[in-house]
Amino acid sequence: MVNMIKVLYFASVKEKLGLGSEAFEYKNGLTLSLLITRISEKHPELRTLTATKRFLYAVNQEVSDLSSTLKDGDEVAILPPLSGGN
Amino acid sequence: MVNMIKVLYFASVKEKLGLGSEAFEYKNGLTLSLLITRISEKHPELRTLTATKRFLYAVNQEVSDLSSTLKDGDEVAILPPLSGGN
Amino acid sequence: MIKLQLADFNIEEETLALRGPFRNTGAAVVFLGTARDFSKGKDIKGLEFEYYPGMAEKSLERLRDRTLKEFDVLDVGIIHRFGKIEIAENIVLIIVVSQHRKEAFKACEFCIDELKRSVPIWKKEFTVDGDVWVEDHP
Amino acid sequence: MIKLQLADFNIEEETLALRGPFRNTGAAVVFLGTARDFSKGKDIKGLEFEYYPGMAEKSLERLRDRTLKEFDVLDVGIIHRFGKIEIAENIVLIIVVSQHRKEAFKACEFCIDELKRSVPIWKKEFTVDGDVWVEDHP
Repeated sequence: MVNMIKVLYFASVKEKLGLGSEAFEYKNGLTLSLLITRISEKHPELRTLTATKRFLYAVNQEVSDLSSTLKDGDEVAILPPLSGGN
Repeated sequence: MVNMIKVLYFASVKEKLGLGSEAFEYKNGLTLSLLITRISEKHPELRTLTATKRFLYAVNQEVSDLSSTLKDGDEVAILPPLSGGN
Repeated sequence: MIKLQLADFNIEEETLALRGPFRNTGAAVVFLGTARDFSKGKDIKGLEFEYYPGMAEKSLERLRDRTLKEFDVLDVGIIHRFGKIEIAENIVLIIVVSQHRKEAFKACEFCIDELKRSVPIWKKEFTVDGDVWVEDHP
Repeated sequence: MIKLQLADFNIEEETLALRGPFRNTGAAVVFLGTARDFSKGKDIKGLEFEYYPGMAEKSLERLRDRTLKEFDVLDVGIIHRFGKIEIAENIVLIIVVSQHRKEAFKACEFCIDELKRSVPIWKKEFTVDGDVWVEDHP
């Protein structure tokens, strides 16, 4: 059985990739950390971004640890450093 | 020569005396302290007020020490404890 | 901007007026004081404010000048109403505009604290037990 | 009251709405964040805000709940605009109503500090040198 993870991109990342979201498939247990590695492999330009900035990651709209295990249908978001307010 | 001091009353004092202002005459050097004594003698009910509360005194609209010397035409105000704001 | 007025005020209009000339305003902190129906264990039916004409305006101007000097802010506005005020109505408005918010918060709080301490304005509370001039600092 | 909106807001109306049910409100502290024309040495021509739909609303609700729990205040309202914003326009409004002012000041400052730290909203600055997503905390 193939599982699907939906990944969302925002702000600088979305602009860099020219992409707001995409789906990743996987067959067995996947952690957030492994997913980030796969995303970085697919999009080398993202590796630079995440290496130099304080990024957060959300799973189903909750900020999550890189060790979190993902499940089918999860929504993962790459959150560039926040700058709301004024 | 007779000098005149105008004395202003506000809030609780004005209400207690039923009077917003009055003039005091004097012939020679008068300090704020002596004026307050004269006011208290004329209005015994004011003595109670000033003895129990933190009053301020203004001369020509500036908060002043009791040792200040007054001059002809000065405007003296008895300021009950302030309570502006909300 | 300093006003002692009988009429009510509009926060939006006053804030916009104070910010008007500045394109470098990043923050405005506004303090609004309103008439509560309850104070120190007593039910309040209404309020009345009296001030020392001349000296109150001067005190407010001085407070504004001092706030502008002591804090890194662009402008300060203070409006205080006088006369009878119903429960839930506005009493006092302090607006501080600045480039950065920390200074605006500090300046605004300083301003209302000092206003209560140093500006010759007096409040009377109408209560069920009678009318009382408030003579202690909150 | 939590809003993420494209439209501008009116401080007077929003404050009145938040105070509406309370006759025991003595204080309202309002923080208004506006678009400055200058930031960290750069001239700014305009701004754009993007947010994470769903998560941003949840974060704002959580921030409001937390503020109500940690401070002795009556209500908290937060409005943040998104989309393109011109210089001098409003960006964010935080209103705290309370019985006493000290808590309102503390709660309001906490709220804007936390919003910047924890709510998934991003700002882009349009400058003469190009457009930049702001990725540092002010």
